Amino acid sequence: MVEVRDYQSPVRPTWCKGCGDYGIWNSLKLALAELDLAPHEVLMVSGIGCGSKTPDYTHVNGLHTLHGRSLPPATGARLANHEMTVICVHGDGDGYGMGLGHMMHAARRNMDIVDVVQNNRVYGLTKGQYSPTSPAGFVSKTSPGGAIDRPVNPWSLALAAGATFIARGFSVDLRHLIEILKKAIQHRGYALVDVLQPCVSFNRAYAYNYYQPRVYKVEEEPGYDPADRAAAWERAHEWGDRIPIGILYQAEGVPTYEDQVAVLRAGPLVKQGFREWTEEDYAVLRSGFM
Amino acid sequence: MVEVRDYQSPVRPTWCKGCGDYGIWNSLKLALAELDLAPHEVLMVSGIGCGSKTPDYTHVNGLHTLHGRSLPPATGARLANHEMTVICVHGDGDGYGMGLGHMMHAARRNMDIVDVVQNNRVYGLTKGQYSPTSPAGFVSKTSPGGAIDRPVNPWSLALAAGATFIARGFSVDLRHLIEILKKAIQHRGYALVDVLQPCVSFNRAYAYNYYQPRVYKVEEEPGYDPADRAAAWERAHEWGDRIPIGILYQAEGVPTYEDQVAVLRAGPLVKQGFREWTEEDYAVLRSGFM
Amino acid sequence: MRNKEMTFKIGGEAGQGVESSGAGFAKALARAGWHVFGMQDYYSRIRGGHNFYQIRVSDKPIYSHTEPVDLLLALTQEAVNRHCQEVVTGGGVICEECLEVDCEALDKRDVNYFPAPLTDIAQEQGGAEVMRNTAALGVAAGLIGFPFEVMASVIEDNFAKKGAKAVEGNLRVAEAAYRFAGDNYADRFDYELGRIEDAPPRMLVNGNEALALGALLGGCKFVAGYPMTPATSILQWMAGHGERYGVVVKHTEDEIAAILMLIGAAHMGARAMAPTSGGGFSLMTEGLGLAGITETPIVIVEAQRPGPATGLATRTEQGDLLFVMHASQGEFPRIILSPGTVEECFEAGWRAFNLAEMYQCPAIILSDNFLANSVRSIEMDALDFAGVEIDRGELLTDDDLDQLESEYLRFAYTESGVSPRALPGHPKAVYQATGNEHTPDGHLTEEPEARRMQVEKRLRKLDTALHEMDGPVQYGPPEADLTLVGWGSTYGPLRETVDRLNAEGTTANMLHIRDVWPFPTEKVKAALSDAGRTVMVEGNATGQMAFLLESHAGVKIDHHIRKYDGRPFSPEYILAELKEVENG
Amino acid sequence: MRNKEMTFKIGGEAGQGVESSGAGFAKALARAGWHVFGMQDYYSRIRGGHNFYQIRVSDKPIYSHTEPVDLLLALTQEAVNRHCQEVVTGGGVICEECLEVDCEALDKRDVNYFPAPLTDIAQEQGGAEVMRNTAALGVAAGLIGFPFEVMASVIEDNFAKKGAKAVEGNLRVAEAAYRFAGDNYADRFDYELGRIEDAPPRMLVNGNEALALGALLGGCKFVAGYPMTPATSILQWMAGHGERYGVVVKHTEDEIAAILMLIGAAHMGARAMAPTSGGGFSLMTEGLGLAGITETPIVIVEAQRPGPATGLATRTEQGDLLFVMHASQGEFPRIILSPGTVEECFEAGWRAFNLAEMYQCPAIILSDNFLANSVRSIEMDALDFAGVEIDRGELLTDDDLDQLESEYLRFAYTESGVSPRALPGHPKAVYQATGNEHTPDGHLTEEPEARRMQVEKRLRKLDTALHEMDGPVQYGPPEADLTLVGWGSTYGPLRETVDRLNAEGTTANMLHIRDVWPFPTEKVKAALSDAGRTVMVEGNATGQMAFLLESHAGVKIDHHIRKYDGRPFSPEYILAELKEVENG
Ligand SMILES: Cc1ncc(C[n+]2csc(CCOP(=O)(O)OP(=O)(O)O)c2C)c(N)n1
Ligand SMILES: Cc1ncc(C[n+]2csc(CCOP(=O)(O)OP(=O)(O)O)c2C)c(N)n1
Ligand code: SF4
Ligand code: SF4
Ligand SMILES: [Mg+2]
Ligand SMILES: [Mg+2]
Repeated sequence: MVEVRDYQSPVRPTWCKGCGDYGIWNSLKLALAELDLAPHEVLMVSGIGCGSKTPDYTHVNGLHTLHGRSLPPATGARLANHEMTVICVHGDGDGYGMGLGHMMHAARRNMDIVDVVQNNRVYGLTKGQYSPTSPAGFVSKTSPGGAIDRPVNPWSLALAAGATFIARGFSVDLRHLIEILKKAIQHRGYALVDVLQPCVSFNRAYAYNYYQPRVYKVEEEPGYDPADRAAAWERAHEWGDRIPIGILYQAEGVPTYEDQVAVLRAGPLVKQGFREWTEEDYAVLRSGFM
Repeated sequence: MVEVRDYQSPVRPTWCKGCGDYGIWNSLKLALAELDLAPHEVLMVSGIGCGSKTPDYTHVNGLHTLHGRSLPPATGARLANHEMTVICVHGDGDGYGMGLGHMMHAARRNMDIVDVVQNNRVYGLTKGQYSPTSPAGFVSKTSPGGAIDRPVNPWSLALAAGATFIARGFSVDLRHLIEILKKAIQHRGYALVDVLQPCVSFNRAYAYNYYQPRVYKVEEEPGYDPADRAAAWERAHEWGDRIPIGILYQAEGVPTYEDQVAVLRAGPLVKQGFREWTEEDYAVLRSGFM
Repeated sequence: MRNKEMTFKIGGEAGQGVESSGAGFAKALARAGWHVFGMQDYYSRIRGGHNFYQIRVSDKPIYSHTEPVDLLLALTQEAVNRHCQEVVTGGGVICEECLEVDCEALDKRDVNYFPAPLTDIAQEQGGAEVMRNTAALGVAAGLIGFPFEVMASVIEDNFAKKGAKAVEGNLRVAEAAYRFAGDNYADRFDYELGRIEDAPPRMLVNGNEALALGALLGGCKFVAGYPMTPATSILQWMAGHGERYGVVVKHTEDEIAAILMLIGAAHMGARAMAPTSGGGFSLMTEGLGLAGITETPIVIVEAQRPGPATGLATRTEQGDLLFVMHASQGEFPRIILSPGTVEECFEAGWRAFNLAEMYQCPAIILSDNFLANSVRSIEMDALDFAGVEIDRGELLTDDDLDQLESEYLRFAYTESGVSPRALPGHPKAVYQATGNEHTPDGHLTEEPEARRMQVEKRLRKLDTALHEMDGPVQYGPPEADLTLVGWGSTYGPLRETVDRLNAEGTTANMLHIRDVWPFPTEKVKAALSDAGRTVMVEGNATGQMAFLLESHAGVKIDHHIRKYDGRPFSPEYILAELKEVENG
Repeated sequence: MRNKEMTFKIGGEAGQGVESSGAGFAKALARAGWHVFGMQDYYSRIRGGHNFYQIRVSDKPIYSHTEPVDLLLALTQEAVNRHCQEVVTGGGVICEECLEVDCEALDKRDVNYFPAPLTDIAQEQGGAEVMRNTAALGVAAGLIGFPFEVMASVIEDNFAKKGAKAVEGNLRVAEAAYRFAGDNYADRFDYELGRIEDAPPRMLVNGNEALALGALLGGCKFVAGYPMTPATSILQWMAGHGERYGVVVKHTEDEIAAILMLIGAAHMGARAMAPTSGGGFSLMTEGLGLAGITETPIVIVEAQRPGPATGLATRTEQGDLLFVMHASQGEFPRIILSPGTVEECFEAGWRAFNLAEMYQCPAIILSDNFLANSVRSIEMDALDFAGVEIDRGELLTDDDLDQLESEYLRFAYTESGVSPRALPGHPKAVYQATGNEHTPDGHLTEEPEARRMQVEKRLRKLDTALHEMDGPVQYGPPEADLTLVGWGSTYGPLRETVDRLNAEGTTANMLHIRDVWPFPTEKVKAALSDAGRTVMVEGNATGQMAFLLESHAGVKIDHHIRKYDGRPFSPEYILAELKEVENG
């Protein structure tokens, strides 16, 4: 039995007191433990940002990469070893700004990756610039007159890109987030888990007090069916007095990218070993040049 | 009166005979002439690919940039001179592959740019690799076993990103494409014009014979309302025996990015001239450091 | 005793306002007429960790910090532990009573211990524990007899945007703390730092600010960038001033977009700049080549920090010199300036635009975290606002174009390599610009001769531009036994080192390279031709500038002092290393 | 007369099958026992323009093309216009009757004119105009008495995948054309190129193929890349062979993703490679640094083409040497190999993986369009398949890890700089890899001492790796008056030049640098220590390798021959330039 403490690292988080990243971090560890996944069976890939330091604080295989770039190395890692559970954790600036293209492509490929976006709607680590999810008019160090870029809508983008699992959590509601994460991990294919993550230092307007009265769980809506893509599209646009959390959409049975790579049918690439080349192989190869 | 021949360049296209790029090129020139826009009033920005050579063949201000990168320079150009009509022309590999992130961001900003994507569903200039719009199973030089990436859906992505004008043309139906382009140019905001563009050299399966019987015009569908975003979402997914062309979606009245940049209220940046600095200015600036 | 010089160090956690109180105190000291140098040292995290702000004041102009601390303001146990031993004999340590301080050790070295109820004062007077930093400053000001009203004026200015309550709270805290010091430690501290009565007003400016100012006055119209330490504050300063002064500032989706937006804007005619650091510059690599071949004048500020990759995000290094020199495929001219002082940053800010437009190529200003973020007090006219010149090079006016008789050739072959440039928008100058090789009219070509001609035309601009490149700046006696060679942010520590060496009897001078590319070979050679023993001091592990000196000017440096631990050079460090050099 | 050597040139438009027929004919010639060198020259467009394919055959091994043409197969007027003057006395021109040919001029130089109804033959026999190229080949084969059955065998193989109809059509066309030549021009042409009876079978391989083969046999498991001329065919060859041999090949969304996928895959333990050209490499710049600091072994193939930016997409240059050497912020070790021949490409293909894994850093293979795309016939054992070695360096096995007693330290300080590496997946080796500076266990640190130690540890790997770097390859007499120095794809033309010079009486040799970084300074110095007059021949405008030689080995080259018009060096060009050098 794996336990949460197996994920405990000697390094303590450096996040601000009250930062939503703590909740996400704890939820991740709990979700993994509850699924009985051991630290060495999981690769956590992150970008750069406050939340992207999560692997450093977790006893887990960690790969802390570049700003905006966690999905491609996660993809490479999955293709090299698809027995490894691969989870990306990165911020909204990282994932929906610089990394948005990669997200669209990972989603359409249906890479079997859990993509956790710590969505504090601001750049935390660089101390308070507006992010792709900052609301219009958001005043920040790079938008002193209020942001005029309309924010991205991660849910609708993921849906349009063909993501097969789309969810949103709230970093305060741990149990709910844990259940989402567990389902995301169990889901076969690209799973976006957008998490409302209060940043107490640079985005006080959109923190606990803002979200707490607004969030509601889609699964508690009568008749909500996460398999219904049209309904998901509509719900994806709900953002105001009511903000949906939960599993917006899940398509079962879409093959993952890894499933379809012929070479991987023989098992994880790194376990296949080097080929024992035969004279016959050589002859075949040579014949291609004669 | 501007005439098409005003757009004639001494350089002749190097495209294959029968390439769909000719139709797009001619439509662009006709649309511009019919709108009475002179060559010096238009900047055509392209990426890299067969179709991205369009500016070279057109007597127009041309900026032929890098693969996947036409939208950012177009954005810079608009911000520096928003009196200039700015049109991007680039391929599907360029626009929906490498450049997809930029497209999502240009769309959400509602930059007043016409974005023409020559969608031949293959890489032409590099001689036949599968592209982001190649259908699943597409056999190409980089997908000899058939592509396993699910194709992007440009229409739904544009819609999700918040594009305010989304259309599709067919390079063979010049008149129809010209009208779309004219409306796209007149539209205030980001306008995606995806164009079905047969590549006779590397994608014979998806060429004239494939599209001709399938395309139909949305504007001819009874009751189709391009202002209806939900209907557009549904229609965006139609791709099979029937392939819609025309203006899928248009939202009026969303302010452009340029409209909202305070500095630009004084006119195009390049026409504002250098500030005549006064002693008072100096004093104000200095006081910020004391 | 009235002191002529003193160093304060404020140490604490991120989130305790170490930087803001340090900067505020520096400003107060400057307002009181002192020459000030302030530097920050902080971790790449928002809360916790251990940051400090160090302020050196003097009655004479200073260019650098120095290591010994006269008064330590320790807000945390960590600050006590790390910095107590840096305090000089006769100096003092201010901290909360509850912190553990090895008083015996302090006593042994005659360091004064000034415990103070900072938290209590903050809570009682200001109503918030975070004002502890203000309390510490108040105690410090009290100890040295600093005029309280000057400190109050800074508190008023700095907290104004947080509202009247913040101003009042901090003022009350400062005052109570000031009084506490007077009440408890009167005459216990041998330092006095009053107001210098006859001092002229001065500005307190860091490298980023000076650079942004220079760019603004130099006609910068467009800034596109993505936040990246230590360049972020340029983007932010411009964002804060853009609306007033007519600069469009765009926070982009990434640095690729930033450089390409510059190219679009500059192509249309706007002076365009992007601030970034090494990681962002990496992403700009491909775009840089596009600017090169399309001959588009753009300015990139590369404020270095230690790499590779994310490295040490909030620290300093000079490790990107050869990278920016060679970035992007193929061969094309670029200009590289590496200012070493606030004044040079200002000048580089506008000069880079002139050079970029005169030679129609990218210009890169290579700075670093230490230069970017350290503040120095300068005279009001040290940044010569009125002296800023705008030279757009061979830019055709509408009149020129109206009168054009033959076809306009954007990439005409010329002797200088510079082809007269027209901005898009004129009916007679409708042309193509392309990242592919092209004929003089801008159309694509693959013909060998046309290719050769364009390559040579472009590279000729380097020869032409060479005349604009300044040789090394010299400081110290013209003839000296020892010549210290440096570039960029090492200017300050080196200058201080030279002064000390000469004061101690070693004749030493320094040569500082500030124009890097095209490399002013002859000027460098001449400057170094009759140097005595040479020591190169640079902030990297492989000696990148030393390599340039040797490979481009044939100058072999005798000794090297290098640093790559993320921290800036101090005069003491250099002096100690020089001793090492001497001893073996 | 039975010839010992001959050059064919097939010229026409893109879309006319110039490249495919050229390659096919080259293959036929090789099958007939001839040594073959084939090169292509084409425009960055799919149809039209003017392309050619040039094949040189000899009864002795050859390494390069040469300029004079013996038999021109001109499919278009443009081909006639451009190339007729290249044909030597006694040579011939095959073309459609309707093309305008200056017969008088040909006559004057005793060049034979062989008009032929190519289109008619193609249409009548094959039913399609596009088979005109096959007709031209048929005529050529007929003229030189080439054994038809060899040609037929190639047609059968090459068109097999297009179906039986295509095979038959082309066979009929070739045969009719062959007959036409016999019927009309028997004994009119003085060249005869039959079968070399006792010749062993040979392979016809280009640089990209050899490199891909080397990588495949060297255990490459993962290829991620984005098509970019001239590296595309590596990606495509791997895609075509991946399924059979167990290589996962991913065509990515861009080159940023490509290098980052490599890092992910290599981190997990797969040997991973990305082929690209300068533009793609530019986009990989940031990722390269991540591989550097995380010490992830990846292999990048940078097949150069002329820049800046898109430059000349389908042509050749050696302009990216200093770029790849210095790409990315900060300082970290990388390996750079620059193979010069097909054999060296093969070796580099597997050796790069060993070096990358032994030194846990990125390895870059620097090739170029000329090397990548030119085919050369080689003996069956020239690529030593069985000699491929796999050395994964200090890679811990599961057993090693099982027995581990203390905490696993991925980035342990070691004397060699290499820290034993564990792959993720073992319970005892759960560790962090990060692009931030880190402690030996992989956790983030900002402490100066830890930073310094890691920088030095990483850089020490360069010293360790230096032993693996080969010195220049020498060819020609050991002692010579003239030493030609080159690197990369200039090997062939230089070797041919050396042979000719020696044949003409000048004693000349060559030194070819193939291991570039870490620069084998001592070996280079030694090799050049007693060279006579030295001439550096390289394909760029600024002399990048000459700069390395001088700056890193103190070797000052006497003369320089440079080329940057997108075309490769030919022996004739080098000889002519050498004359120039001599004359002034
Ligand atoms: C290429 C590059 N550009 C810029 C940066 C600087 N940078 C580091 S984190 C960050 C933004 C962080 O915001 P987000 O991704 O939302 O994460 P958060 O800190 O809010 O968790 C930026 C701009 C970088 N590391 N790399
Ligand atoms: C950074 C970079 N990578 C790769 C290339 C090579 N390249 C040129 S065009 C092209 C693809 C063209 O496909 P598409 O964009 O669909 O345009 P098309 O040719 O089909 O019109 C590629 C991969 C490049 N120019 N730059
Ligand atoms: S700055 Fe914001 S996101 Fe970063 S640690 Fe603090 S609260 Fe969290
Ligand atoms: S390859 Fe295709 S896209 Fe390119 S010019 Fe030919 S037909 Fe057009
Ligand atoms: Mg964020
Ligand atoms: Mg395409």
